[in-house]
Amino acid sequence: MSFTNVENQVELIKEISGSDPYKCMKCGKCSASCPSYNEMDIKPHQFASYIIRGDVDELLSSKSAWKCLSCFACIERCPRDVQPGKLVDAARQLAERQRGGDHLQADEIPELLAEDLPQQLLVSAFRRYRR
Amino acid sequence: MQELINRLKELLADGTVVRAIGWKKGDMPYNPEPAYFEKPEDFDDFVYDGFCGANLSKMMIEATKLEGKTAVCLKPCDTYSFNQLIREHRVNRDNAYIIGVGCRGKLDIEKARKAGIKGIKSISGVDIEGSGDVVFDTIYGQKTMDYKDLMLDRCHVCKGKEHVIFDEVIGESQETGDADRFEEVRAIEKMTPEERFEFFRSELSKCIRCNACRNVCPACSCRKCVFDNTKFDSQQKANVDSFEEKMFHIIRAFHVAGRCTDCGECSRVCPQGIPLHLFNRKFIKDIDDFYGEFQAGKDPEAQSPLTDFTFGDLEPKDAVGRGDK
Amino acid sequence: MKYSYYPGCTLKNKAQDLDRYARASALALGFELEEIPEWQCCGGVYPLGSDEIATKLASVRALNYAKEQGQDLITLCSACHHVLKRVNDDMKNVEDIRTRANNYSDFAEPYAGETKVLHFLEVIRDVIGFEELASKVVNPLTDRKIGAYYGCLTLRPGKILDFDDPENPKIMEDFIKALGGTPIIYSMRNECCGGYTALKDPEFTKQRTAQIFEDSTGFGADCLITACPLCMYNLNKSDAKAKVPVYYFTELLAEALGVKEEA
Amino acid sequence: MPMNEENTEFRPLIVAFCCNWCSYAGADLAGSSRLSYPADVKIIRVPCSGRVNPMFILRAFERGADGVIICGCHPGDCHYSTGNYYARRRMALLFSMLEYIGVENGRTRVEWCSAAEGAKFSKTMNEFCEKIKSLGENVRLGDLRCKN
Amino acid sequence: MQRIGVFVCHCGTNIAATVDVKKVVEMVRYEQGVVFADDYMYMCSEAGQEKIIEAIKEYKLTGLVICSCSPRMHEKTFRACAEKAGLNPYMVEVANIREQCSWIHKDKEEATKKAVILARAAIAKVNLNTPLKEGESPVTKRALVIGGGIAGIQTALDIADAGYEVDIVEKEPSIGGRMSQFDKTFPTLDCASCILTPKMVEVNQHPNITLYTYSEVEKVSGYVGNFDVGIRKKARSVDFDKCTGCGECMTKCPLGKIGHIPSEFDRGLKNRPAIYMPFAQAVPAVPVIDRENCTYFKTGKCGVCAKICPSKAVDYEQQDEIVTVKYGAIVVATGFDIINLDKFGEYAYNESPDVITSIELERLMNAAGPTGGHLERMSDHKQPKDIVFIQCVGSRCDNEEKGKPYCSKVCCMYTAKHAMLIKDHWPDTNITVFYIDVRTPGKNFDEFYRRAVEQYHVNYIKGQVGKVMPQPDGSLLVQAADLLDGKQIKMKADMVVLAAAIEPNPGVRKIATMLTASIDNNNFLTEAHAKLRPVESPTAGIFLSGMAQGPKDIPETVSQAGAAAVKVVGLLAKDKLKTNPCTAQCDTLLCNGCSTCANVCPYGAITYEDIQVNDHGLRETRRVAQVNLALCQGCGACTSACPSGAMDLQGFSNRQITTEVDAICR
Repeated sequence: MSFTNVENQVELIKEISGSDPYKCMKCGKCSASCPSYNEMDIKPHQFASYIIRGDVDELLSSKSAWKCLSCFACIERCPRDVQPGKLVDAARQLAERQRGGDHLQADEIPELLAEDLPQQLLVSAFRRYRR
Repeated sequence: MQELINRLKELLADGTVVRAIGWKKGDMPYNPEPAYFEKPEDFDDFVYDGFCGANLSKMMIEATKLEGKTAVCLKPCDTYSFNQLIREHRVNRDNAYIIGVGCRGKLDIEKARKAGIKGIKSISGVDIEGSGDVVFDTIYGQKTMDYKDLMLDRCHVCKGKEHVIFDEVIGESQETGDADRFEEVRAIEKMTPEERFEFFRSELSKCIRCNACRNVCPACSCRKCVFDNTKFDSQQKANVDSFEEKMFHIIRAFHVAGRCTDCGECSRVCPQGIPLHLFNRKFIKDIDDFYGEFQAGKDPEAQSPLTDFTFGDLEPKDAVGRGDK
Repeated sequence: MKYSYYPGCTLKNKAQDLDRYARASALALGFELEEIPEWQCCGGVYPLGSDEIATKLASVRALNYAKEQGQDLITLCSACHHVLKRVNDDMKNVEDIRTRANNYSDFAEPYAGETKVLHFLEVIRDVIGFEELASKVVNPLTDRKIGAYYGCLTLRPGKILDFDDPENPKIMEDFIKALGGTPIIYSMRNECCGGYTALKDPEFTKQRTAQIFEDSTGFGADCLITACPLCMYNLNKSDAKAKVPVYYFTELLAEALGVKEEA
Repeated sequence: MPMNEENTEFRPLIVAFCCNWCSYAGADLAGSSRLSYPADVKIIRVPCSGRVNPMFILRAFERGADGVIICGCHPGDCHYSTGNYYARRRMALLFSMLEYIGVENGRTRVEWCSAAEGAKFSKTMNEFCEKIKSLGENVRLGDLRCKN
Repeated sequence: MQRIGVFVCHCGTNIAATVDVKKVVEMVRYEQGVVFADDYMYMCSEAGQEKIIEAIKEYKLTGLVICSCSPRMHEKTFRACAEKAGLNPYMVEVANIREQCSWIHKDKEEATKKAVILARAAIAKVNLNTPLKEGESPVTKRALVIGGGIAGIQTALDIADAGYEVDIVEKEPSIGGRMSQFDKTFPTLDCASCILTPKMVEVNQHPNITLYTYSEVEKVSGYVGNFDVGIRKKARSVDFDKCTGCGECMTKCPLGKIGHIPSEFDRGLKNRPAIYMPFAQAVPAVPVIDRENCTYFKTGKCGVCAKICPSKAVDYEQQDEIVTVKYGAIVVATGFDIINLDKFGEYAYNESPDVITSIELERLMNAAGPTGGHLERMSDHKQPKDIVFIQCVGSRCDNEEKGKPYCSKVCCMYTAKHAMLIKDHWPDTNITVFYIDVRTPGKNFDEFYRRAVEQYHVNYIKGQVGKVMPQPDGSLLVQAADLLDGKQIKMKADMVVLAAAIEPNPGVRKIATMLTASIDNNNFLTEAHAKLRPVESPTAGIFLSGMAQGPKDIPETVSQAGAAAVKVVGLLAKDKLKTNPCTAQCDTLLCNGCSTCANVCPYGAITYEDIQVNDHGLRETRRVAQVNLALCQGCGACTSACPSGAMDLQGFSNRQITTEVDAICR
């Protein structure tokens, strides 16, 4: 990946997320608050560094983007207004847009469906896992 | 009018005042002029009728410096100007004896001319006590006009029939207001910027810098006008179309902002008929809108809006573009 | 008093209880829910990307409909509440989104976030008042120790949702008190239940819900209430030792107001 | 200077009145932080925004300025306690009058800028220059005269 | 006609890299009035100044234009230089071609053009400059110190020892401030009261110091050397002269036991009576009645304290008293407090009594504190076994609503201190500190922190805590992430201590406004120069001491207090002060006497007099404005308000500014 491409991706993520990864001071309050911390290989407090370095692909091939619950705990508590949840979501969107990389395939769905599954769960999961 | 003359003579006779300021007959029946009266015989020429529009307050700046008291005839609206002059320490109240004279609206001869009345020999029906139509005796015969139709525009937005300061009142006054004071300003505000610019440019280009507006204005009472001193000048001054030539009226309007009582004398005396009051009235409207209603001259103790403030005052950026929303 | 009402997909289906008890209670409390005709699903998740428009349009249409009716917009489902409030905030404050969303729509006049979005609980707190609610209770929930489970979507981000203090909320606790019950305060009440990961990773959700039950029952809760169908689903799926019954808050409300049977 | 396309671009003439205590210091901070803004802006130092007589602004326009900006301490922070409050009223009325006579909005601006707000100063000047560029040359104010 | 010399500075490459200095010299050489123009590498250097002096003499210059850095930097230097050569210092103007030109523009051609224009404007102005002479004003040889904490105490003592009279105004009933609440001080661990109390006593006994406790500054007028300050002495309800400080009243006040009035001094960890001294060593040792809570003042019944007072000192009728005192200098030493933690709900400060702030911990560890120095949990009075410290609560926070953007500077050190003190007393305690960064610059500071780790085995973990969760068993579950180990941690604790951000005393904004001293966005007072004049406010005669200026520890505060005192003494030592000559001036021939200017003058510097004038032969008495040059600070508000153009400002006259406008618009 060329240098400009990396720059573009960082800019795009800043634009999509509306937050600035350079404001992060690595205090780790996001990682401290994250309910999915143990499920993630790249931890919330690392999101900003990955994006600054342009390692968006790496971030996306990690489990983290799909493990974020969008519970907004990190967004609420971040003292620097970096909002890691938004950063990782922006990275996820960028990847989906660029590669159509759906995390949930249509044929996977029926076997996951339980009788009593609420619609909210399905629509939420669709919106999160698919473009 | 006779009651007024008698009373003025009386005041002169018993030494209450040593002179009086009123109006005397002019060369035409519609242009009486301000004058001093000191002796009983001076009063032969005294007049007070519908054409006595001139605001005599400003003359009191000089008059109250003289030895002894001066009596002055002030119409209700003139008393606002007098109050404002008191506030600015420009007149000596102790040397003034104010006779509040009655008023039923003052007349504008231009309106008669516009109605096609020419060759006027004499006019009746303009007495201060009278009512009914104004009758013109002209070389083309007799013409009649409704008193109201002949009134100055400013009287249609009359501030009221009460004198805000006086020693005594002679004669009845009527409230003649029947129009919205800010209607003209609003109409201009509704125009596009291009239209507004063209409007003012065409109006202002009529100006011949005769200084009549400045000379008559009771708020424009500086000893020496800023346009005549060199305080803002510089060595780079260009002689042709100099700074003040271009900006004269805007600067003058700003100069009297917060102090102008809206007496309308500027527009009345302009020989070119430029509606100069539109500048002053815009400031008055803005002051009312931005900082709450304020009438200069109403209360000599009230703080002028331009020497006052509140923490949450309107920001300049919010003062513009309000018509666009 | 009439409100535009946005029920949302789940309340028409798996969470009918949340809906019907709410309607019955509303009537008892003196206000009416007028369902917006032809509402479309809000999407369940607020699209975080600031350049997303299409996914916000369903919400904008509902918001604009309420504006045209001159009514505030009520929701019950915490997801709908979250999405509608945030989209509304975008329409009010983010010029780019406002312009583009209006360009996609053919409203009589542009929509700029004029509608007030309220959660059902906010109506009770801010319009009816908890004292008034208490006075209408006929079957007080005396001796019931109820843990309010807020989850995440009703509270965060606190600045935009403006529902309650996101870290130490008290609206549901006050609600429980008004119904005559004893609110149980516990730390996990505003921690996520695991949300939509239930689809692909049910084990993880079970861990989360187990912690919620442990914490709440540790403080003495004998039941939990929620406003969220997804939380309800996840909590119900739990096989935790400490599991206690979970109700929609509207069910207890209808019960206390004596309108449960009619609903 | 070689004539190329860039040189024919309209470059506005902008006069900025900055109070000595806050905004002039803010401009200095913008300088020492190397936060650039167009060279079109020329700053005149005044002790206080309250020192800015409307005459100065009209004068600048009449002499060919395309935009005039007045910067002062934030309301409540005036070094002289109250100068900026009076300036605020004066400028609100003046700007409204300029709009009234048909001058484009945006040629005049008041911005409160503290000594610590170098970034804001630079941002403001960049914005203002853009705005004036978009308005183009100031014909109207130079042209509003009594005599034709 | 002026003879002007123009001097263009390279400032090394600071200017010369972007501005073609030689070209500027050539371009201005033929401007009106210019008889000499030259450039030099460093105009402000001794050699540069020498060049200026020579040129003044050789070319008989009457005015100077220096094109260089900001006038805020070196205007004084060049004025002094002109004066050395016998030129009036006010005949110098500086064109700012560094901060406002070379540093912000990249294109050399553009920057050079702009530099020429700025130089021309300055030249045009100098053409109209007139020599100005500084006036003189007397100095009142008395200083006021606002705030009676360690900063105020030290400043007052230093000024008083130098032989000048000082008054301290303190709003609390006793001096002592925050430091009196502390247990021990870092890095030496000596007891705070042991070092502070003697100073408090010294203040009380010093013949040159007058104490106004339970008092507030109400009104300030005047200017450097001549301030008039109105001080409100709040009614103490106890006669100062009669009271012996026996304390009988405080022990008998019925509210002491049943009143639930939280003690401010003990940060609400203990209650106090309605008649009280904040603490045992209070100076003065005279109690006050808290009228808001006192039963007598609320209902008219009780009166116990008056009845039992052996010296009949209780006086319910006492009224607030306002005294006006003249001062030559004022020191602001208003100190700090910690921020309100309501917005940090995740740390459960309001929910759990076992989550406390560091200041509360100071009280809990203090032998004179609410627990007699025994560290215990407020919930069950048990001694905590596991203690967690959370750093940076509200510091370094970009969210304005929650916290402060700055580092509070003292927390890392006091937390290490707390950890060690606790370990010293109760070695079995487990202590964990969650930090973002450990910041310990300072003499013996890092060694101190390392001692906590190495000797006391305090567990330092990098990672801000996410949430503190009160547990059913009464413990606190702390959820955090160890960023260096890459693990999320859930740790049980008995007590959590929050290092809450410090903020300037909330009352400082009001005081700063009265003093016209500027404050920054965080309400810290601004220095006249961040590096070179750190203890002076930009407003002449106002000085800064302690936390009011920015976060700092005790030794720094004491040093700054001493520095402020020296500045004050330097001022008071003068018999006369030179006044700013850039003052307003009224042209009596133009003045209408309308009073508009007096309405806008913030200093009350304008009065009106009837004077005899001779206006082109017309002699008359006129009411005209008169400017008191000692009071006028030169803001120019009067000049723009004046309808007639009679008011003008020396050094920034209407013609000078207009000519600058013209030069720029040429």
